[in-house]
Amino acid sequence: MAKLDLIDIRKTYPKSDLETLKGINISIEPGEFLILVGPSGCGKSTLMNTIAGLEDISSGEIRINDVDVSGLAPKDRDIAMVFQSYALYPNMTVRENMAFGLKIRKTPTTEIDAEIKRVSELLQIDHLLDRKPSQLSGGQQQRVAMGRALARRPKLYLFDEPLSNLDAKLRVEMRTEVKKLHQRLGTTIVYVTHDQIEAMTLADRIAVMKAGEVQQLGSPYEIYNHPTNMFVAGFMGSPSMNFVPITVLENSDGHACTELTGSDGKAQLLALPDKLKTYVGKKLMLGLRPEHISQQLSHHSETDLISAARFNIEILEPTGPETIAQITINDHAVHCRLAPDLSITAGQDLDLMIDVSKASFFDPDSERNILL
Amino acid sequence: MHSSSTSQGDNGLGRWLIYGVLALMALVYLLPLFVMLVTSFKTGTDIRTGSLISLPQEWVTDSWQAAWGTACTGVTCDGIKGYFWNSIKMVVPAVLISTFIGAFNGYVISKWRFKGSDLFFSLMLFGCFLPFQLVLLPMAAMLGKLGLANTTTGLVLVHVIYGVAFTTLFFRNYYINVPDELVKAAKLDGAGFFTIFWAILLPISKPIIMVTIIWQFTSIWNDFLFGVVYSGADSQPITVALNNLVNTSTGVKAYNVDMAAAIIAALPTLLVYFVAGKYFVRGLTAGSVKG
Amino acid sequence: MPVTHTNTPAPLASTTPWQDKMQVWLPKLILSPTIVVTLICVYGFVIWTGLLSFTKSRFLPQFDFVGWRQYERLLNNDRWITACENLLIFGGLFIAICLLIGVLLAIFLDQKIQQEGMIRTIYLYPMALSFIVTGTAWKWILNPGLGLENLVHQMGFTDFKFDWLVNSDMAVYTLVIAAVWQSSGFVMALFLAGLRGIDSSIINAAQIDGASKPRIYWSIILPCLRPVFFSAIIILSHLAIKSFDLVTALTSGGPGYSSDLPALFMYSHSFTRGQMGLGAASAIMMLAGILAILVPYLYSELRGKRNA
Amino acid sequence: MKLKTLFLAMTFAAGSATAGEVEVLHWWTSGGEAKSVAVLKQMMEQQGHSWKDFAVAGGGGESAMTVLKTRVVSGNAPTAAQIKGHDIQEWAELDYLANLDTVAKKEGWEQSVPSVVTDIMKYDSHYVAVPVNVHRVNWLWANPAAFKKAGATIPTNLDEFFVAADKLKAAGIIPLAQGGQPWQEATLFEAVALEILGSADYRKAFVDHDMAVLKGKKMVEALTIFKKMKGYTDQAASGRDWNIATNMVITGQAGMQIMGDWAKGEFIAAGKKPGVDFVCVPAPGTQGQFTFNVDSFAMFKQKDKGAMAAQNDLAKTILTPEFQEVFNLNKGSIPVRTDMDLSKFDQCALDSMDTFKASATSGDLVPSFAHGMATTSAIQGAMYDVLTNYYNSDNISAQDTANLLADVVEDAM
Repeated sequence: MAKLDLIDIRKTYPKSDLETLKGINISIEPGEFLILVGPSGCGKSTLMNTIAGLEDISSGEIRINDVDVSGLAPKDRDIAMVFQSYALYPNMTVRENMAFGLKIRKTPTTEIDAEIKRVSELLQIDHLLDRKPSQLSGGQQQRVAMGRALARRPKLYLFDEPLSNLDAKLRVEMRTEVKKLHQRLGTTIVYVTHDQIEAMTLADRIAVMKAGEVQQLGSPYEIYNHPTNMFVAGFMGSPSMNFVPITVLENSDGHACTELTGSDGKAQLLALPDKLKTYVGKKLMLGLRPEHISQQLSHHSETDLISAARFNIEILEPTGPETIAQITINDHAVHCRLAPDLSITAGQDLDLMIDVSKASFFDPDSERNILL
Repeated sequence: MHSSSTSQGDNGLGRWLIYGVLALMALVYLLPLFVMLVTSFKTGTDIRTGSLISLPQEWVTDSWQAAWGTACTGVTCDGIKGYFWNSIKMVVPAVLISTFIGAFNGYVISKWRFKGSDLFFSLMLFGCFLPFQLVLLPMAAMLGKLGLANTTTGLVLVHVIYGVAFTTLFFRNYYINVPDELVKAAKLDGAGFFTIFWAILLPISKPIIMVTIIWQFTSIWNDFLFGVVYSGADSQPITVALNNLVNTSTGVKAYNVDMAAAIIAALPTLLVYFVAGKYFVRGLTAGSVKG
Repeated sequence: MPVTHTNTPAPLASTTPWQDKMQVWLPKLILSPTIVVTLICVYGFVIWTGLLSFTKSRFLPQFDFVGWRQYERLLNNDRWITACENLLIFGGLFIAICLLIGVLLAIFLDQKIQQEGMIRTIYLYPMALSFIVTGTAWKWILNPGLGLENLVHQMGFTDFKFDWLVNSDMAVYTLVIAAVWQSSGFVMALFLAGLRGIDSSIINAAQIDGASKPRIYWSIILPCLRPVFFSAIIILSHLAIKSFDLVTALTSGGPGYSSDLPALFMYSHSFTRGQMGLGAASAIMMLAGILAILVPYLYSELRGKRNA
Repeated sequence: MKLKTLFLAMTFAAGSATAGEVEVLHWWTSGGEAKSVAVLKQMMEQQGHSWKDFAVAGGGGESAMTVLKTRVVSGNAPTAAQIKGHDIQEWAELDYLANLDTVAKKEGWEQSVPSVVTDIMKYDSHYVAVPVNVHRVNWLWANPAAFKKAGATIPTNLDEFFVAADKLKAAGIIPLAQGGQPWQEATLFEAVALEILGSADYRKAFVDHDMAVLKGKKMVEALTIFKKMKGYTDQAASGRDWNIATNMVITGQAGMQIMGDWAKGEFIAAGKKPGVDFVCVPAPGTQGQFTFNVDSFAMFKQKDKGAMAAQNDLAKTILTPEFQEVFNLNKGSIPVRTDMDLSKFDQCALDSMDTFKASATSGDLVPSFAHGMATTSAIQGAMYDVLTNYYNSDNISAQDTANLLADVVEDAM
């Protein structure tokens, strides 16, 4: 278990004008599970490689337990990594794969055997020890890859999209395994993924990256409910957050409100938090998650910030546990999440409830969340 | 629907056609070897009177014995047996060393790229196209300076130098298809430059090692130019002896001895192809063809 | 509860900075002998030959410079012109026919043929023979008095004529025959390997689309084999340009010098004719030719791949 | 290897100062020739020297020359190498050859070897090479049985040649056996040119390179006849070795061959008797003329004392009457010594020797350009190219060829 501090990490590839990493600052507590997410090319894998020592950094410091390791070779950092492709040594058996790192570190044979026993039992791969990687299924290979990392008991584990080569069902299973493993072992883990469900379910904290910068670092709850900008808001969640351009108005009571126009052209008033009164007359971007627009719920009394409105349901996409419906607000397609047992067909009008209390508001120019 | 109808066609006429063409081509490929073989078992008169592909009137092995042990290749008439051993002494180290260096080079160029390594690789590729006649004299001067002129060591050195371009190409193309993650994982496991090579890459290189060895063995064994120029009087390779034998003839040209000698000279390479030929295609499949 | 580690593995013996530096320098160190040797024994020797081509060297190298004189002589030399034309004919036909035969045989062999291993070996074995052997055998087979022509005559077709070997206009084609025989099996192996590497679902998809077998091969599989074509062309042109042993053994450039090739021209002028300067000039012209043809091809192929 | 040589030299230096190793580069690998070299080897070994054989066959020594050049460049020249004619001068000029004056003086070469030959062996009036034999190139070999069958007589001039050739052809015999290699074609042309041009103009054309003669009328005539002769050869000649062609005459498949006296060895080896089974006459119209081709060994400078001693012994041995006799009997040529007992030699050799001596004074003794006696290898090669192209191609005229011949000779000078 170790503490990892990334201090102003910068990385520029030779022959390139662009900085791939533009000053990353993250502190990871011992035992913490940190997930790096972001679209491809955002620099998350590069950051991972720099932590491992597989790539040099241009400036900054990587500190493990307050020791600067940025000049050290990968082997001296005491880090293990699980790769997307698993990178199992094809010529070695499962046992040899797991023992390789220990052997290089001249661990006594008896200790190696004990360690392999421990890890393989932990991961339930003890019956596979004498097989070659090519004789294993994808899920088994994945376990072996994790076993290889665990066997060395490094200070820090790096997971580079370890589940993305598995099929959907196996991925969910393994996700749970990883979570259980982390809870049992309490290891420090940095985990790269582009799957936001993995990020939400596994992470203690999530770092959302874009173009070489951390957009937001926080707990899954913070990231989901209080995104700092439109990018983070849009990246996390599926279907993603709806963005509706609005103009802030003041109603007769002196409260902030706005008008929503449906596909029929009729405008309906929507109450806004009073914090927005300073924005009266200005244009904003209203961020509403699909679950914040739903059918009329009996147990939800209409409070100040939960308004009812009637919209034409254009498309219905039942997923089983819920039904995603598409409506139009202010000329923008908006998804909302409805109960699956609602009897309704596409083209009908429906009274919906909009929960503005959980909405986010963004400056349309800077795209920043104005309420944070 | 369509697929079933085409595959039915395959099983009928088309299939016969394919087998026919394949068999015909096999005959064409075999014809010269067949001619050489039957000729080597014929007597001199049989060759003059019989036809090219007719079987010997009587099978005689005289010419084989002559080629192996008594034919003249200079002032000595001991056949080509002594040269056979000379060739082996030269080929084995040359093949092993050039393969070994090629493997290391390919490993560096594909997995430890550094500034200029790609450029160097392109420069090296050009070396594959160098006409070897061009290097004869400067190379001779260099070997002379090194004190290796007309020694087996010198000859091995020359073969290694001009073989490494090919072996490097083969290994580089093979290793480039090995995922980089393997190397990364090994680095994190604490393996260094050599450990990664010995423990991870070399054990999975069998197919390409076979391809390289076959290629190098064939081209070095069959080489005449370097062999005649850089060998010493007592270390001439078999191709030189074969050349002397084939160009040596008084009166009636002893075609049967020539053919027997040619087959003897080709035996090791033929053996390599027959025994290891399947690895050749397999090795090519394993990646070396992916430019 | 986190499991507490009772037995921490032995820490890695801490490496000194010297060893770390070695890790950085090792790859370069490993490659450096090859780099040095390549620079000297390929590029150094080419430059040396280049210098030599501007001298009046005759018997052995002498460095009395005469400018472009040797190149002028070369361009006025009928034999050189013939040799270059022959290389175009020989190289072009050799590469084209080898590719054609190689592709066809590979496709045929890829149809789940019984005895594939044996047939493959038969196609491959000529590659194992030296050009001296090939030349000796084919010289005999192609000889009108002894070989094929004689054979057909004996079979009763006395009008049959196959005298390419001794016909000035056709001798260069006999080189093509022998060279194709020797190398096409290897090309077949390359393509067979390429075919084995293609995902069979592509073929299935095309069949479902209703494409006929020849069409599938022509418009789907062959384009997939582009890298194999690349390798094959590189290897074949290397063989064609360096063809020396074969010509020496089969025709010695004859009749006359009608089947001469640049490599043979260069060799005989440098070593037996006492025209070392001229030989060097021809070597440089050969290299220039190789560069002019290969570099654009290499460049376009490799660049195309990088973009893909 | 160097160490070994050094070691050998040291051991021998203690015992006898004269023992050493000779490494001899040659291309005499075929039967009679190889036997002759074996005799030399034996004689050297009797004197306590060791013989290291470096035989490289092929193309009239082309490969051997390549080997020699690379070995010299690498500073590892053989003790002796089979070099002849003009090339001796080239090597000597580059200062690679050893001075043999001491041996020559001691052995009295000046008295026993005619000056035509010794001139070739000397550079700057010092001996650098040792002659082995003298070949007469302008011979016509004929099979009398074939002539009898065709009712033809053996020709003495070109007109008779074509008459006889027509008769042979009519009788279904290939009139002229020819090998299809540039040097063989040049050998044929040389014989024709010698007759048409005469000795003086031959010399002007091929030794002094007189442009007027090279593109003159006579040359065109010689070329025309040369091409006409092709009509009397068989079609499959291309690439054929000379001894295969000789064999065609031996078996009666062909009637005649124009070739140097080394062809005799083939007849003898086949058990044929001169004057009975085959006849040797001068090439048509060249009676009294003698195109010579002298084989020789050039001696390369040696650092090692033992090797130098062995080298001198080798030079001495080559010119001993014993070796001269054995060697020339095998090879078909005549000894270079004019003071020898020729009782063991056949009529062809005796004729040859007589003509040799006579022509030396009459001015009819000319060097063979086809065999590197007359000019540099550069000019010789250039002439080969023109001649072989003319001979094998149907679309170039004799006049153009003569002009071209002059051009390439001038270019290669």
